[in-house]
Amino acid sequence: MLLEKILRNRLEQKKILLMTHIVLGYPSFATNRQVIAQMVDNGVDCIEMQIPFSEPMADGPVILKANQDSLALGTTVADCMAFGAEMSRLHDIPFLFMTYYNIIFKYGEERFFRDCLSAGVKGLIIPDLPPEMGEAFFQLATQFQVAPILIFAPTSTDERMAKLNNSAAGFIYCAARRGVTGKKSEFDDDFNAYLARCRAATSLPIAVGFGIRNHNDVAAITGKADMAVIGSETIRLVEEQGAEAVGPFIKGLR
Amino acid sequence: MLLEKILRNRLEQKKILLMTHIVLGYPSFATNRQVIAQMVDNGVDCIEMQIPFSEPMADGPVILKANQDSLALGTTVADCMAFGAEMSRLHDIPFLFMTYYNIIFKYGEERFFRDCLSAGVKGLIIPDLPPEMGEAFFQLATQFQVAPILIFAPTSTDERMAKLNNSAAGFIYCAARRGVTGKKSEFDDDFNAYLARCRAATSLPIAVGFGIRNHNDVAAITGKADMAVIGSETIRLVEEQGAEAVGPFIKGLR
Amino acid sequence: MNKDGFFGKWGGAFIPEILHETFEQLKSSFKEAKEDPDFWQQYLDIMSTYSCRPTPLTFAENLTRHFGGAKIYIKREDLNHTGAHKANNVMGQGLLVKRMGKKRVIAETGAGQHGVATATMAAKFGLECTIYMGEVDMLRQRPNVFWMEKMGATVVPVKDGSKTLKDAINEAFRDWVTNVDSTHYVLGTACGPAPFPEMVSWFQSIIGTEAQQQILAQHGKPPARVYACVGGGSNAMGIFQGFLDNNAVELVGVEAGGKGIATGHHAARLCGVDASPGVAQGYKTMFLQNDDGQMLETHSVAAGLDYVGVSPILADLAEKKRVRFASATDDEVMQALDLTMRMEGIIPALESAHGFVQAFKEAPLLGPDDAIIINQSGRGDKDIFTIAHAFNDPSWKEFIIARGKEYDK
Amino acid sequence: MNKDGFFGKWGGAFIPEILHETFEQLKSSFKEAKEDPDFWQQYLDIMSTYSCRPTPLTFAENLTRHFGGAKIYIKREDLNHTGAHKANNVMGQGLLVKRMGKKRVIAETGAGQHGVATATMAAKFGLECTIYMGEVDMLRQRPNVFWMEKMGATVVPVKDGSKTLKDAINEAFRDWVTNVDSTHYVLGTACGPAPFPEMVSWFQSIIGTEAQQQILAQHGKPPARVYACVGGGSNAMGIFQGFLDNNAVELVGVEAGGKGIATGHHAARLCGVDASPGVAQGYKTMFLQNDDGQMLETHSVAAGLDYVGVSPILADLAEKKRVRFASATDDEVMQALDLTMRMEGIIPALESAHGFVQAFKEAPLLGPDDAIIINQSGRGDKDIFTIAHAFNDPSWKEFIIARGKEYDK
Ligand SMILES: Cc1ncc(COP(=O)(O)O)c(C=O)c1O
Ligand SMILES: Cc1ncc(COP(=O)(O)O)c(C=O)c1O
Repeated sequence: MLLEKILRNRLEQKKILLMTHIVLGYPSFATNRQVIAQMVDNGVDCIEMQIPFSEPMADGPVILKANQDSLALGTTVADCMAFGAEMSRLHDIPFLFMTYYNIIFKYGEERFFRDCLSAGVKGLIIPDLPPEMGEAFFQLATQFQVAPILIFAPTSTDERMAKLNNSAAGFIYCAARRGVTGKKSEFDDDFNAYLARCRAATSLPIAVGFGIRNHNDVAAITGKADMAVIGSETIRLVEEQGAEAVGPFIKGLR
Repeated sequence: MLLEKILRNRLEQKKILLMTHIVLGYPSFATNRQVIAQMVDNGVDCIEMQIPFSEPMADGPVILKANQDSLALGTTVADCMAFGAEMSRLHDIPFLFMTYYNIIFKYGEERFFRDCLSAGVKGLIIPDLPPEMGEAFFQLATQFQVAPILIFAPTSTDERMAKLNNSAAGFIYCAARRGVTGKKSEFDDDFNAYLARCRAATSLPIAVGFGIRNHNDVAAITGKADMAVIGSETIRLVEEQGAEAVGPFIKGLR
Repeated sequence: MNKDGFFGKWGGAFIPEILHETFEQLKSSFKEAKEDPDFWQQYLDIMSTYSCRPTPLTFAENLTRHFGGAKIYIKREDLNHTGAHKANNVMGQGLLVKRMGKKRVIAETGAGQHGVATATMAAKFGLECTIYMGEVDMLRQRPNVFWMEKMGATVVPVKDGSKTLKDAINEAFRDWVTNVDSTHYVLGTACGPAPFPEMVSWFQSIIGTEAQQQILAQHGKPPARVYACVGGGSNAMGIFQGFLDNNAVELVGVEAGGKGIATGHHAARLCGVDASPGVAQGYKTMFLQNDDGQMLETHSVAAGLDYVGVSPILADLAEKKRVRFASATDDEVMQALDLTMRMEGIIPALESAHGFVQAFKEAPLLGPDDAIIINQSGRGDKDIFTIAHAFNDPSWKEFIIARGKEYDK
Repeated sequence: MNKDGFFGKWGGAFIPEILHETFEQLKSSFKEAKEDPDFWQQYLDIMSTYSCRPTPLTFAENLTRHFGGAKIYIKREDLNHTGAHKANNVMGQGLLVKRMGKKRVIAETGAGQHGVATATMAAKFGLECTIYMGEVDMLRQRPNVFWMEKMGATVVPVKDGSKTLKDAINEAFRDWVTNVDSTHYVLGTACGPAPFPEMVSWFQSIIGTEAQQQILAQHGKPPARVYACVGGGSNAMGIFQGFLDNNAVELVGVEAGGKGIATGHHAARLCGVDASPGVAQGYKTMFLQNDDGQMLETHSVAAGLDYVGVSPILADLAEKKRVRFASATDDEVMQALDLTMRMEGIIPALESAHGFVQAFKEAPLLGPDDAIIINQSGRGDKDIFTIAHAFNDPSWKEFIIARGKEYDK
């Protein structure tokens, strides 16, 4: 089933979906397995798995360090692809890859899409690949039915959102604010106005990410967005309290 | 009696005269007294007493250091003047002051000459005062009968020597070589030719200085020059062996 | 450049969505400025009153005699205010920032040279300024940090990755996506997302325009070859542009050979075999990366050449064989530097000395009717800590030890 | 100057006889050169191709706004090759040395700036080179020693007297009287025996000639006042000569006030009350000396101003009231430096900053129709060890301590 369809089905049961984020190979694939199990068991609806890259330019300090540590431990793209396949087999929620374009470019775009398809990975989030730069990429995405998830930003104009929407599939990832991952956001009037613009620009489900850390944050966007994205916060949690802390944390979010 | 006359008288008794050099106040006026006594007792014919100056630009390391140490001990020009008077009274040889022009300029040229006259100092050696720069000085020298001793250098042309001779009195100081005080000189054919030029340029007695250190050096110029000048060597001697070593050293020179 | 910012298959603008609008503004401001002859005149004015353009073209008579071949000319970007060609780029971008009405600038710096230049421009133009610098580079180039701070800039040490230039660039981008409304990122070389490669090259073309006129005036005809070191590629692009349209002039870019290409400790992207096409830091070029696309550590005695990527315009010109690429090892660089100081009384920056190495290898092969130009992108006296260290100068070490002890009391 | 080298009652040539002939040769070579228009053209050519003359005149817009009075212009001698106006003098003397056929040059240096310039000139002209430098100054300016050595010069530490500039001058004279046939003494400032004051001033007049034309072009009329720091007086003489014949232009020389004129720790010869007429180092001028004529120790944060004497030409102009003299304390200098860096992105040498201090005091008293020019004789980044030290910069100290420990292993 296509990513958008899966999410829409889930949305029939829930007021808001939850998407979480992990960095593959950090602190280890074993821990990734535990954390993902806890997430799935506690109702997470979608997981983005970041394939680490040496230059994660859109990421803040927590994820940056996780990328570097994972690479230092020897994580390869092949490892990540195999792990993605394993998780998709094991768990009945959609898995996405999040990474930077160079990973895919070096792997070979077509090969990457083919392998994603056979791994059962449902979508890709590539923060440094705007539609203008990825003609072949977006064609392959359609061809292999792996959703290219695009990002709306508060700085995006209505025209720009419309244009992005034309290339996007699965859902739209609305960045809650300027900046990199891992810092707090305010869900104020400005934010609401922005979110309304997002909603108007697309008929895809919309996810909100950047700075969502707790029950209150999730509550603040419930009813306005379709999915809340928890990014750096679970990495911090695993670092400080271990994988077991993830389950209760996720449970408490909604 | 005028300096030239005194020297000529002495030359009637000796094949070559000896002039020695001391730095006033170094290592102390007391030592100066002892050293001068030894010098006079052992037949020195003329003594140049250097009034220390902070910038002794024509002096080499030994005399330079002696200048600085003397000043550091607090030697003043007034001390030197008084000491000059004392020595002239005490010893029956001509005493000269050697110093740099600033000392005289600051003291007041006329006052300096007057004080030299009354101190019985017979001449002045001022290495940084060529005749062109000292019109008043050379007039005062004539007026006060204190001989302005000028220096010939190996680089001086015949014309220049003639010109210097016009302003000089007492004797001509022929620098044996280029450079500053305190280094060895060669008394070779070049030197002899130079000395012949000096002799031709003046009817004043001629002294040779710079690098005369021992009996052999003195012997080398005997018959060619009228006076040998021992400069840095006695300072070195006093430093290394004390004032008492000066007498025997002087005795051995001729 | 095509409309998407590509040169052949290189370049582009691979940027996070948050920067899209700011790039639109930048592209249109740049386009307007480029079409406005007053803008270039304003640029020339400030470069000739605040820096000392035109910088001279010096005939290196002694080196020419020494090598006994082509006449060697040196384009003296070292005489710019702040001591390198970097001044050209920052002053140009500063004028553009004024036009765009932004109040704050940020920059990355490797050698410190671009950081000093940017801090200087910010002081002159009254802009707030933050400079990102890899921690390793900060240690290599401490005096530059001091001057940046004195010029009122905040210098932020970057402790991620290899702690050098590429990491400083990432960190600057992170700042930019956060403060996109108020801030312009003064990229220091002809790299990064479009329009930076073209824009930086445009400002730097002032070097080539001058050099082209100067060599005609002094030598009577164009040079046979032009040499420039290549870090990001801005000084090379700057001087090459004066001669690009004359195919009789051979253009030679010299990359950091580090400890030798074979050792893997180098920064040779366009010569050598370790680089491959990739996309990072917002643009597509030849990167030193592994098979997975992870960037490698690079090495050079010259911090300013110690970078994984290279100008997409140069990648294109390399592919089209319009520019030939060579590399110079650290050791060769120290020798060329030594010779140039002794024979000409000129101190090239370690970066610039790479160009000298290759020129010295080739000068004897040309005739006395030929001229070659070496672009001296900067002066080496800013590099005292690196150069004295690389020469292993004992009295320098003694001096530092003594000073250190004095401070440690 | 009269035939004996006097300006009013100042100057002359109080030299040992051994140097007489060499001064005759120097005087006649200088006279010939001065009368030969080709010589000046040759000088202009080398200064515009080897250094970057004309150096710019920079309008200091921010400082002007800050002080709210006269328009402040800065003459940028810091952009010369080797970083100061000293280059003008040495290149000129270098051409003269070539003319005289001598093969070796010697020089004294205080700040190190003149030593670096001379070593540079010697490398360029293929001359043997020895530099005398006070041991105290060598410690203050170690990087300059390194560069001189790298340029092939021998640097001799002078351990006599106060171990600073004046002692280095004495020592250079000692070398000269020893090696008079082969050697030219490249005196670094407008002091010493005639013809040096006139000759050095002549070469430096290039500054004033340019500045005079530039201010007319940029401001439309001559400046109200011109400021220059005064060590030996060469940069001041250089710029003043562009305006000497226009009595409407007030000329202001700024000496080192050190810890304050009242403390006695300074180098104020033409303002202040501690100096008196004297004769030393071959010329007559106002010296800082005691009643016996012994030279005093001087003090300045700027090694290049830390000197007992001063140009006899300036002594004469002071007496004739054509040039007004003021002093700036070390503290004031650090403040002016700080302000100039932050507001204009320009780093004056500590020496030059003295001129800035006085200009800053007076600028508010003039109107916006008036222009003033400050001669920025050199750049401060050569002074990192002195400046960072004087600012008491903690991270600089940490850096030096760490580096020292590394070397001490
Ligand atoms: C003096 C100098 N030359 C060259 C470079 C390399 O940069 P680019 O290749 O952009 O000219 C640098 C970079 O810092 C530099 O400081
Ligand atoms: C930058 C600079 N300015 C000024 C001076 C002082 O010399 P002068 O008074 O001869 O210009 C020096 C001397 O070293 C110097 O280095």
